[in-house]
Amino acid sequence: MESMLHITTLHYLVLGAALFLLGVIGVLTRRNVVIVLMSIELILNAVNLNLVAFSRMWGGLHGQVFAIFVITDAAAEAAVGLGILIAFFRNKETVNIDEVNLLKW
Amino acid sequence: MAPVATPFFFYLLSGIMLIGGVLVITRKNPVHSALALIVTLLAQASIYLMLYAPFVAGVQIILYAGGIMVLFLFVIMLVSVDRVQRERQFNSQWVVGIIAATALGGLFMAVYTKGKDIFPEHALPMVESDNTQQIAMKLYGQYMFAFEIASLLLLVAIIGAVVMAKKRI
Amino acid sequence: MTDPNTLSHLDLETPEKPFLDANELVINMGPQHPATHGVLRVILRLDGEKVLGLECVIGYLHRGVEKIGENRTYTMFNPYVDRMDYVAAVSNGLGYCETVEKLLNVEAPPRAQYVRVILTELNRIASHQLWLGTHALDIGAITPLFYTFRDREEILKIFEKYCGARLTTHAFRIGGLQYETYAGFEKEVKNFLAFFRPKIDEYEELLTTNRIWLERTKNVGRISGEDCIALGVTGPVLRASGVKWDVRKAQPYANYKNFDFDIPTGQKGDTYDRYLVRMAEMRQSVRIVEQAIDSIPEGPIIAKIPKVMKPAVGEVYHSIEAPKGELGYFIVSDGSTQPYRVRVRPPSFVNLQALDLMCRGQLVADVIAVIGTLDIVLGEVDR
Amino acid sequence: MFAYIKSYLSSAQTPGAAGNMFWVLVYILVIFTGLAIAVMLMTWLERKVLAHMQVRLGPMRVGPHGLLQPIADSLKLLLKEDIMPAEADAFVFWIAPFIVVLAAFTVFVVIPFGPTHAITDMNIGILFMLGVSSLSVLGIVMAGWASNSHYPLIGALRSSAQMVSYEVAMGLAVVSAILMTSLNAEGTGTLSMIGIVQAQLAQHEWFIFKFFPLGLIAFFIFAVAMIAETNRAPFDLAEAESELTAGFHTEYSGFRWSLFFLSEYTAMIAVSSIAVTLWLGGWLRPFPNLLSGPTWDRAFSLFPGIAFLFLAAMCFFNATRMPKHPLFRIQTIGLAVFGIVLGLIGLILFIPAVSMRVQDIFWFSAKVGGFMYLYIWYRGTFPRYRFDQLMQMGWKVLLPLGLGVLILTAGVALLQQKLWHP
Repeated sequence: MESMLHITTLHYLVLGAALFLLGVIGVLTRRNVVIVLMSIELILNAVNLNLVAFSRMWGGLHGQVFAIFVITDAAAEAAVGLGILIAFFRNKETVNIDEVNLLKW
Repeated sequence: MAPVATPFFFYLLSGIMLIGGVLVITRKNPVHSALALIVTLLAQASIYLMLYAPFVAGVQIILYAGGIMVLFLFVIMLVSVDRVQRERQFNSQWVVGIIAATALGGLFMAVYTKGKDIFPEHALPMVESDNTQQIAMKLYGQYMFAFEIASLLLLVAIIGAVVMAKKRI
Repeated sequence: MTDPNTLSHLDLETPEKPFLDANELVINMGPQHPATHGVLRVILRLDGEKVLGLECVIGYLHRGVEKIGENRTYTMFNPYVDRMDYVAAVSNGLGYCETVEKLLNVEAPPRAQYVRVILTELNRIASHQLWLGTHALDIGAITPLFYTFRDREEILKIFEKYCGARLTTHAFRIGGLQYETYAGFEKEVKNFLAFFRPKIDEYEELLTTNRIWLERTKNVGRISGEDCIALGVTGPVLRASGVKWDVRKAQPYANYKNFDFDIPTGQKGDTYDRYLVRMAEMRQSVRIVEQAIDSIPEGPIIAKIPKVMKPAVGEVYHSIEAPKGELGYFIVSDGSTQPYRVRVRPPSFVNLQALDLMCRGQLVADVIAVIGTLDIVLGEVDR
Repeated sequence: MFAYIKSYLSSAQTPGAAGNMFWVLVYILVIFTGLAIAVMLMTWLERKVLAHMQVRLGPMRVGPHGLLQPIADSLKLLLKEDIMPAEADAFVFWIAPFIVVLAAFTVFVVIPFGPTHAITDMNIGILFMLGVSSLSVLGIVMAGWASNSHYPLIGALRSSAQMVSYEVAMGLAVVSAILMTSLNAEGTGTLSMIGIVQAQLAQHEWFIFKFFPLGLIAFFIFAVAMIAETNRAPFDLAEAESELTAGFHTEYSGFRWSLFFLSEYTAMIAVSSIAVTLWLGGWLRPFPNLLSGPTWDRAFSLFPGIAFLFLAAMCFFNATRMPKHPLFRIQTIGLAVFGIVLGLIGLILFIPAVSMRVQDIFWFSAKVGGFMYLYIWYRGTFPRYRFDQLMQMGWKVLLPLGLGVLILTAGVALLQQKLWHP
């Protein structure tokens, strides 16, 4: 009980891990590309949470700076991903990711 | 001012985040997923505030909730969702996916139970007030190169997105 | 997908593969919509905000005016024509009366002609004022509407004093006028002219050099003179495209040949040019009324016409320059008291055909601007 | 308990920063009630001012000069049937107006009406404001999508694109103002709203006049972007009534529609407050440095009282001009009573202890009120921009201009530090 009430870095890490797992499950199981992309955002956020928690733990700001870089990366990823999605939708009239199989050998 | 009732808010916010995360990956309708994701992101911004990272929290709200999620919603509206909603929601390898994720979860559990002693009990003190200045100093000093690379990445992403999404260039 | 730029200028067919492209959005604008000036229904096919094509669905205000004409005597049909273009009822009446006079081979006495010209030109001003207010309102400038309606009121007051009605005036009778002008008519019209001349400048101050107005109207809804002629578009729309055609000059009716006025024209045929042309037309109308009001001759106001009109067998077409374009009446007489066939050539109906051509490749907001600039009245389109 | 309540009164901090939760609640209550009243007043003022610009009278029936019209309007809206389209996504349709309202109201947590008159002072104040106000676009997009109808969808697409694009230019303008806060001995700027105003006081200059014309241009960029952010004329494409009937809230009615309405006006007040805080010296009275000293302080603290007395005089004047018909007797008396109330408030404001404490709020509100008047004025005079022109203006004019101003401001600030104050 004591460990439950005293929030340590580990708590944040467990939360991050849980979020990460949710993201992974989403990426691996869903068909809808939009939701897959959102799951990737979940994963990135889990990473961010860890980075910020570590930054708090060590009292430095490197983790926060990296979190900002990750957010930048997420923005780029979302832009390109959604661009691809639109191009894909225009060609195949679907947003299901398992129908993207033209390159599958 | 020191945070009050930290455990209560931590469990509240993490509960919101996890419920939001579950909703993101289970909803049929992408708009509902996006709504759940927004809730998750906002809760996470609050957790950043609890971790003395106000600047990251602000960036999280502006960029994620105000920018990226709007982009998501925008695209969801452009691609019609009616048909997709009536179809199968999970792909054929969902069993494998769940197993892989469970394995990963087991790995995390193992790591955290084994290595939880290396984390110090008490976080180091941090000055809240000049967080923004310090981040700026880091960003434009030590991480200047990475910052430039990130801006280049964004430029490439802009061009890429335009090339992808435009019908005729 | 059909590229709007490669369409030949009269390729007005709906492109093939109508609603299959997933990026197309079909929007039904109207018949209940704030900017369609009545009950016009426009089916828009959009790519995002760009208009790929549109189709007008008309007939929501159809009252069978032409068919009614076949079942009424010549005199009885006169009030019905006012209900077509209810914004310019006097012009409609003038066109009908002159057509029947042509059929009967009579001519209205000079005094009647002068009063007719004065009232018609005042009505042209009123119609353009209403157009300006609603057009500006569509583009988002909400203030000019109230200015134009304030000033239009003065014209309507003159109408009301003259014939007792403000909108559907039934001002003229076959052969001349029913009523003598009221005492002080000249003075009131002169007062109005003095009052109104600075008002045109006021409207222009609000809009002509307004940056946003320029951006919203320049190069929007362009149509060339050839296309106008091919589609039969007349009136200010035609003149703004650079064709100097005005029935008042080309085939003078009433006594317009006695008056000195210019035909304002534009060059580019865009919405801004049409705006300028209509503003200039208001000034020209003021000029005509000024000349006419000073020289109303004395004399009878109605020609000698039989009580029961039985025109000789035959047919006649007569057209006048209504505020919206060439308004023509084609009447076939079988020698009885009722016309055998009445056909109206309403300018709004013909001008509306150009909507598709003018809107292709433009944006949704431009459709609103173009509908406004065509100055259609649905009562006249549907009759 | 009483001591706890009383302990704050002498503090020189905002209640949030002092950690006094009782006063935080009081402030929240006061600010949000004040906002509701301000929005009601604004609707009345907008209709009246617009009417007088358009040669008509505006509301005249409900109360003297239509003063009670907003109450009648809101009553009507609350009693109206709440219609939801059959094919609408019920949950999203339900929650969208609340998101918009929340976003609009939450912003007021950090807006400083005076050095201590704010709910709290955050060290990321301006970032928080921009972030939270950008959330309202989510509500708009959801409202448009959930209505399951074409016009709202187009309206939502338009407004989301518009708000996201103008946020960029807005952010650049804000950054150039924040740069100016760092022109002190330590070279440390601040993102705190109170800190920004205090920097203007310390630098003896409103930021709008700083590095003339750089501050003015940044202010101009912000002033344009904020109209686009709040979807007001001439950038009201999202709700262009002549094109999209009513844009994203076409399908909304009754109470939910009134939430959109409320949030629109609240957002207008919020962005005007940002502009006032960043460039126009926030709560500072005019010439705090040039005309300083206790005499001038005293003189300027008379202004709130004079303003209220002027309003009272207007009421009395109009009460005498009311028609003498018995039907208008109640209205005349009502107007006179209203004038008496205003006059009493004015007289109270002449008490030095009171006026010294509230004159910050008065100056802040007066500046925001100026912006509100501008909003109405724009609506009365400008036609509406087209969507592509709007985007062009945002990306091709305001964005480069903002970047240029930012770089120039930074350059001038550096030069100033290196050359003039080495």
